[in-house]
Amino acid sequence: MTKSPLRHAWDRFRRNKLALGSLIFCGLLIIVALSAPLIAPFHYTDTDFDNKLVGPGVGGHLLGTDALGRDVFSRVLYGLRTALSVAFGAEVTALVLALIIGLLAGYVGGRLEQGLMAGTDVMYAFPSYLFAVVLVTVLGRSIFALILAIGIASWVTQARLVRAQVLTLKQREYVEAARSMGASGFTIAVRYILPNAIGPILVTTSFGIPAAIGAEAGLALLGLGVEPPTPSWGGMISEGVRSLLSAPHLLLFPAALFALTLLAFTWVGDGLRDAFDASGDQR
Amino acid sequence: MSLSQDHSAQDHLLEVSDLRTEFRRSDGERLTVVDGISFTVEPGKALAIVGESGSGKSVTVRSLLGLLPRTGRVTGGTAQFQGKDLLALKQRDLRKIRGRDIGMVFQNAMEAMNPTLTVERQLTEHLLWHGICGKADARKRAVQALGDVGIPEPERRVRMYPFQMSGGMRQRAMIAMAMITRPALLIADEPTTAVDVTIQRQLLDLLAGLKDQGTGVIMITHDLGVARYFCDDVMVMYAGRVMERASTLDLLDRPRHPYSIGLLGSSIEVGGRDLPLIPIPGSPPDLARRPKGCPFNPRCTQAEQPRCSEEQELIKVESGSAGSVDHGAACWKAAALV
Amino acid sequence: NIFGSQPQQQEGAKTLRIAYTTVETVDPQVITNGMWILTRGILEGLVTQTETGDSVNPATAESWEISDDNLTYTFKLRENAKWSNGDPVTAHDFEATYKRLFTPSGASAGGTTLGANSYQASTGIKGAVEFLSGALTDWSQVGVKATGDKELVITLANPNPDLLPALSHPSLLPLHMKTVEEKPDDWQKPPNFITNGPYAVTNWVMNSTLDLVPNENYWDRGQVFYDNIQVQLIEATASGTQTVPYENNETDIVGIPDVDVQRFQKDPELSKHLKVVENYSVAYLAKLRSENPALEDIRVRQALSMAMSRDTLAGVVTGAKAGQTLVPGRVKGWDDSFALGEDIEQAKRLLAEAGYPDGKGLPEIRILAGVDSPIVAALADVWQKNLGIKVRPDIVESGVYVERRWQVQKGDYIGFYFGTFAGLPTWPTYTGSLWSPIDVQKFSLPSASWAQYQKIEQDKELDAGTKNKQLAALLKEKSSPGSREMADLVAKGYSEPDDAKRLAIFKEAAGVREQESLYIPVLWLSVYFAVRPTIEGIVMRAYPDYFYLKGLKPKA
Amino acid sequence: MGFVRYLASRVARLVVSLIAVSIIAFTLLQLAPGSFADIARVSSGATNIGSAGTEQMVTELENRYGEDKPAWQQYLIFMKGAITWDFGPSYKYAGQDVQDIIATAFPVSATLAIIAVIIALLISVPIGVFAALRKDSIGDHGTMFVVTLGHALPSYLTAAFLILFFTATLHLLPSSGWDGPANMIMPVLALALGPVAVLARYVRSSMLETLREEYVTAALAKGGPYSTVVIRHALRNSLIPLVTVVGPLLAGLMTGTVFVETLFRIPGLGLYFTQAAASRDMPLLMGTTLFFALILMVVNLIVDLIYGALDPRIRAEAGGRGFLRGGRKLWQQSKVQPTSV
Amino acid sequence: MSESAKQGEVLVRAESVSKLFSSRAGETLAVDDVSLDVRRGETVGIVGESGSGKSTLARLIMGLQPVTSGRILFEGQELSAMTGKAQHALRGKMQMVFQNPYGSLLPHYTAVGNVAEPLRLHNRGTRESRRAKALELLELVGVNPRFADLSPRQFSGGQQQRIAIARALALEPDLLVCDEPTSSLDVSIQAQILALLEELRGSLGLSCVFISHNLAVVERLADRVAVMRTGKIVEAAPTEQLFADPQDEYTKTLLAAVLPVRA
Ligand SMILES: Nc1ncnc2c1ncn2[C@@H]1O[C@H](COP(=O)(O)OP(=O)(O)OP(=O)(O)O)[C@@H](O)[C@H]1O
Ligand SMILES: Nc1ncnc2c1ncn2[C@@H]1O[C@H](COP(=O)(O)OP(=O)(O)OP(=O)(O)O)[C@@H](O)[C@H]1O
Ligand SMILES: [Mg+2]
Ligand SMILES: [Mg+2]
Ligand code: NI
Repeated sequence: MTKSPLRHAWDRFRRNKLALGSLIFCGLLIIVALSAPLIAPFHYTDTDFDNKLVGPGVGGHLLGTDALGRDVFSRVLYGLRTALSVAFGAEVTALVLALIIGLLAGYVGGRLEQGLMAGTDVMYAFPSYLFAVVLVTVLGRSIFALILAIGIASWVTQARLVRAQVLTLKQREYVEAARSMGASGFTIAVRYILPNAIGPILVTTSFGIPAAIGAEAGLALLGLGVEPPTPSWGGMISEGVRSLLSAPHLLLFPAALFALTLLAFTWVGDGLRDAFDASGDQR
Repeated sequence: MSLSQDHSAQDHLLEVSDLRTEFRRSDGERLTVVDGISFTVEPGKALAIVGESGSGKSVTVRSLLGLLPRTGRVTGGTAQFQGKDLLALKQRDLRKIRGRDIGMVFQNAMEAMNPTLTVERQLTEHLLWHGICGKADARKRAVQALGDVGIPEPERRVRMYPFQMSGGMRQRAMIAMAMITRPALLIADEPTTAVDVTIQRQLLDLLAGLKDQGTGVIMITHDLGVARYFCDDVMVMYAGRVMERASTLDLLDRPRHPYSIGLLGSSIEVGGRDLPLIPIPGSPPDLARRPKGCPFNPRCTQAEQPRCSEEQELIKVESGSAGSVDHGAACWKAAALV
Repeated sequence: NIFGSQPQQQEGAKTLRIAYTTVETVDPQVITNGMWILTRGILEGLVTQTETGDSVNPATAESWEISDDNLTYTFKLRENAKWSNGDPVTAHDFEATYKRLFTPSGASAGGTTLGANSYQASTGIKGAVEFLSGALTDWSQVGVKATGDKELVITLANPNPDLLPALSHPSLLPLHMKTVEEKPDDWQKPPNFITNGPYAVTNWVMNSTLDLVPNENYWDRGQVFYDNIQVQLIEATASGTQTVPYENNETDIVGIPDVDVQRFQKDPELSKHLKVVENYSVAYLAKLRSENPALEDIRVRQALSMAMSRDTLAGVVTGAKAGQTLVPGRVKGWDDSFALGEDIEQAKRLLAEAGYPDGKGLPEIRILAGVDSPIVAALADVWQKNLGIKVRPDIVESGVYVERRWQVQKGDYIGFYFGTFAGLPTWPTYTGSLWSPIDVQKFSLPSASWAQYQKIEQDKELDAGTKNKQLAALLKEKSSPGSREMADLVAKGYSEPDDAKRLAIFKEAAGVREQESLYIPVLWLSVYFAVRPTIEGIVMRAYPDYFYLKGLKPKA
Repeated sequence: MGFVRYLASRVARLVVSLIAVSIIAFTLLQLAPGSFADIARVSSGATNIGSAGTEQMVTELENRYGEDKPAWQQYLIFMKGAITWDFGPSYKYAGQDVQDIIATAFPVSATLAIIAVIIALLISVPIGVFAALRKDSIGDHGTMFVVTLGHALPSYLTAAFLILFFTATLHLLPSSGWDGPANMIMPVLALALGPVAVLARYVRSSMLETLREEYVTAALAKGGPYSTVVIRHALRNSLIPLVTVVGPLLAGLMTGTVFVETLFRIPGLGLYFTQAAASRDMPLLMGTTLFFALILMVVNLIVDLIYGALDPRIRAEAGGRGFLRGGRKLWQQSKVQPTSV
Repeated sequence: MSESAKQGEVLVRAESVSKLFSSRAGETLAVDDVSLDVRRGETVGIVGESGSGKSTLARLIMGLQPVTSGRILFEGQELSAMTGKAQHALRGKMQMVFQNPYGSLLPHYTAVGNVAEPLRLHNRGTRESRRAKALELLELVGVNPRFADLSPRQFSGGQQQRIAIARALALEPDLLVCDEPTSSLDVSIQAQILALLEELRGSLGLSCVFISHNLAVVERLADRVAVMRTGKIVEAAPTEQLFADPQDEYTKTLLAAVLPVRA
């Protein structure tokens, strides 16, 4: 009986088999990514010139090798690392920026809000993917630059969402009640509004993760991903596309894991959305 | 059922017996929200359904029209209306009755009107659906109907969108919409909660006119004053059951069921400043954990165990005064309580 | 019509479809990837390359005479050479075109010659450099003169044994200058673009297609067999697989990437489609300047060059050969006499002598590259294994790459940048203009001097004369003796009229360059094409022309 | 009256935003390492150039494009032209003016995007409605599952698989080129599949929400035939907010098709932008960025206007903030996922 | 607080206050030159048609919105002239119970957390003492402390309103403003709340502003009643007098429209 709203959400989430399975899968992915050096049979730079471009299973290479005889399986594992660190990094960046800006704009209002929102509008008008391209070009290729580029490119939508949330919650009577009790603006924004806005924000964030993984791969396709030889899925996929006919395993395995990961995170996001959306229970 | 035996079936405009409705909650649990309800409505008479919030009043009437949400399901009972069992009808046949023979006024007029269609469109579309009249005629009728419910300048207002009208006007437009086909039965779900007392009075007078033309009315309300002013009979519901049923005056003046007594005890009214205020203790039941026997048992000051933990039938306490229904209550002690 | 091209081919028309990189402009005097398509059969210069690429065949020029001092070339143009609009091709056209090339930018309508002018000026044409720099304004002093409608005289300042092959370069192709001047903004757009080669351009949609039809006025029309040629323009860096369109019969001639070459080779049918141009380019390393002086020790550089296991590296890329020297084997007269050679033991000794026994104490070596190349990854691997040193590729975005190559690297960042070069397969090209003497000298400067050099170069206060003087002085004083020796040898080679002697001198210069190991050869690369067997008459030739469109014909 | 003022203020904001965008883009470009001349020399295949050539080339470029001037002057020079829709000649595509490049390439990207969105709508609306009407049934879960698959795959991967299937295996469709309708099928599919997923889920949830509305029940209570009620009352009202998703989606597709364009050899605008960024082609990069920003903002403005036109509640508030509020709010909720690159 | 000496002294005074809302849609004079006194220990009822400015007036009294003109004096001090600190201190002396019981409770706090929150905001006591006090209050308003750690949505509407009242009492305010505290509840729950308020008023000596559209409720609780229409107070009188002998036309129609329940 004693259930907080979060608990309720979790209960609903748990009943969604697909989402729960995806969550477990995502957890596994994270564990695998963390322990990649232990699991991967080879280092991602290890070359094996005798077994170049071999198919799965040949020469002890589970998923075959690339043009340098590097183990595709190991590279996919390390690529997972890249993908996840970029995605989480970018989402955290975006979230922090979005929370600060969205809360300020939504709660304080007035001039500050107009200023912040004008800024967000500009950032929104800057096509986000173009922004990432330019930013990575400027900062050079590194995980850090990617995180920043993708993070900055996606905070805008998040900030708008936070602000929209804050604006609706601000109308709720408990905010006025809190003011009448003598709570300061900061307390209201951070202690009262934020925890109640967190549901939808969490949902966007969870959707942001697959989007960020996709964005990283996209940039890698343009030659703007992490620096080789650090494997990245985008890089592997673009290489794979180039050898579509001759070495399909170079495309298929990274692409399959990539797609699975995206799907899993998307489904988790979906599950979260349904879990936080209590409207289904209302009537 | 035992109560309505003295009426011949033809008399009844609507005869509902043993209606049961269930809901599936999102956690899979099934709730019986309406638990074996029977009542009748006579032409030109109004029945008030009163009772606690969540006692199943709205669900009862929605069940009749087949308008339950996807999660709800009628699991038993019959509802004879003009010789047909509403609950057994196919959606296609039910559709022909809805709107034409049975009109419904929804609880919240703002939400019950489509915000993107003009009032005219919404007033007339069912005239066209049912082939009652043609387009031009429908328009005339719409203006007429708006005028009838006391909206000034109906020609102009008919072209408005719902949000452009005040709450009171919308409520009236909603009533006009239900009346425009001159239905035999009108169901009004708390039609006056959103308006203040002066407008409430106007609306009730409007409905009274309809009643005089022979329309039977089911009126759901919280306000016992409204029931007294407008309705002929009253049915008191609690936790999906009928607690008590009688003609309005019988019930309001001589309530027999402890819940009805409590309800009246907690109603206050102007001029009653010095009357004692006796709230019903406790809180409404959790439908998922329905108490055994009388659902009011846990809150009942009169309760005596184990009798109250047994199923309670609606028993006749007293014959109705001339021409009105018998006074019945679902409490074995009812006869003793005055 | 959103579909840019209008494919309105008649039944039975003979069509050829070839894949090519994006053509950004059809102005041959602007350096782009696109300019090379022009030499294939759209514009025709005085001469075309022979199959080996080191000498030339007559083209618009029917014949030529070279003066005894090797300074004056007199070209006789064909009487029947015509532009696609029917105008005769005259020597005046060539003169006007070359004038446009050498005119300083911004001065006239022809001011769009992104750098092409400056190096063509160094082909040795008299007065070209001066005219270009603005020092000379009288065009008649420049060594290009139409002495008649059909006679063009080119005069050189000093002998250039490579002049004739150089004339096949796109920027020395003729333009219909009348149109260029009349329609300065639109002359490139079909149908304004007037050509004198076998084919004319009818339609050009950027990033999509360039459509060619025979130039009916071409002097050798009988050798033009296709009714249409569709050049499919593919953005090289971003393109996906190019073999898919080929194997789906959407393209008839296409360059084949490495992975697919191996499959083609194994396939009994497809292997017949493969055509190769061997050793067309050289993959090399160039020393990066760094605050850390480790690589300024010639022994370290030589050790690194000797321990590359080039044969292993060659195995990584199909068709690659061990790059024994910076001059590739296809250059006539090449032998391995001047190569530094490979010797891991010797390399280890040299390293130890330099103070890094078993690589200990040597900072990590970085290989800077602008694109991810299997060669770089493999090289890093090989060096680590052979010498026990630490090596790491540094693959950066192209803008970073170009900027870093010239910088003095900070701290312990030492290494090489990776690049590829290709040129006319001649000795003057491979010693005089690729890894040229001046470059070798510059690379031999110690980091501090290099910084100074760059400072002078960028000094806006100095006038050109003083600047050049200061730079020359600095080079003379600080560059390595080897690099200076090479410069002297190359200069001597240029003016040596005797073929055998010249070869010997150039070879010696190349040998000195190898010893310096400022530039280190890695691999000689080949390029593969898939050519549908239904095409007859294709002759694969050296970089940069690969094959000419003229003479290609559908099998009957 | 109010409407005109509202429009004017929106346009004013648009202009200010564009200026801000141009400043950011220009600053970023100044910070980027390498210059056009440097990069062109390396990537043009003009391998014969000795270092003397480079120097010459750099000075030449500087003279031609004013790169020797201080950055702010360059910016002003560029913007002076930009105001009159003259972005100057591209560096990389020498001889082509940026506005001409945009004028020829944008229609291609736009066509592709518009067709993709139309296809996506044609597929997703029925799917979404179907799923909503059969909420929680196998059909609902099944279609939504399939639809998510399409969404999770970025367009470049979809494109690769389409090529592998339709061209490499079945030899049904041409893999590249832009010569006729057959060339459109795969790129349009690749672009449409993602949006199908987004839109279908959007339609579904918006439909579910509307179906829950009391006025739908009220319409049923009036005896409306189910299909009529679903279409006239529920679908209509669910589709109004869809405008707010489709607009940005369309704008996003118009600007973000670079992978599909390169893969299928389509002469669209996306390709130019990435090339401009990679080669530091200042006029082209600035031109395309500004153009994209303009498109995005204009589309947003149009969306807000259409939205107002469709929903009488917002229309009535015209001149007020109604346009913004209604439209943007829904749109923000729907723009949960940035258009995948 | 309940010293009888203080009884009768004016606690809050509204001096011809007005409130003008202007939006692009136009201007609304929600409160139009209203003057009102609330004495210590007194309950003032406010009734009137919907949209007549009742809630706005309550907010003005609470200082939740600035007045357009006029002054609000609390214990003789003008609200708007105070420093932030003084205002904060004052907040402790006046509390409000909102119309929507669930909406006014912090949804992510437990019942007891909600009640203790004003204490925390005003730094009263320690964490433990605050909790103890909150539990005591819950008990006082009739919420079983056993359920103190449930979240608000797990209580029925009546219980939620009780929690809200407990919260309003936590700081022992001098003034309690109730804005239609029972309008969203059904009669039996309404009765519970009314009984509670009656009891509290007696035991704590609170001053109270009570807004309702339900005349019966006001009649029951208020000592004096003000009738509002279109932003103005059209009539104000002691309760009995007003109900027995309404002067204003509007008051009369209002009273006439009331439907009796009992015979
Ligand atoms: N869609 C639904 N799903 C689950 N339970 C429902 C649903 N709709 C109604 N209920 C439950 O059915 C019961 C009766 O609801 P109903 O709306 O009939 O009450 P009511 O008597 O009309 O109350 P009110 O006076 O507040 O309108 C309530 O307990 C409610 O929680
Ligand atoms: N924040 C606001 N901005 C603009 N107008 C407002 C605002 N708050 C209230 N109003 C307007 O002021 C008037 C009075 O509103 P108020 O809420 O005080 O009425 P009320 O008497 O409490 O009505 P109800 O009985 O419906 O609660 C109304 O016309 C309302 O529309
Ligand atoms: Mg109800
Ligand atoms: Mg109010
Ligand atoms: Ni009967």
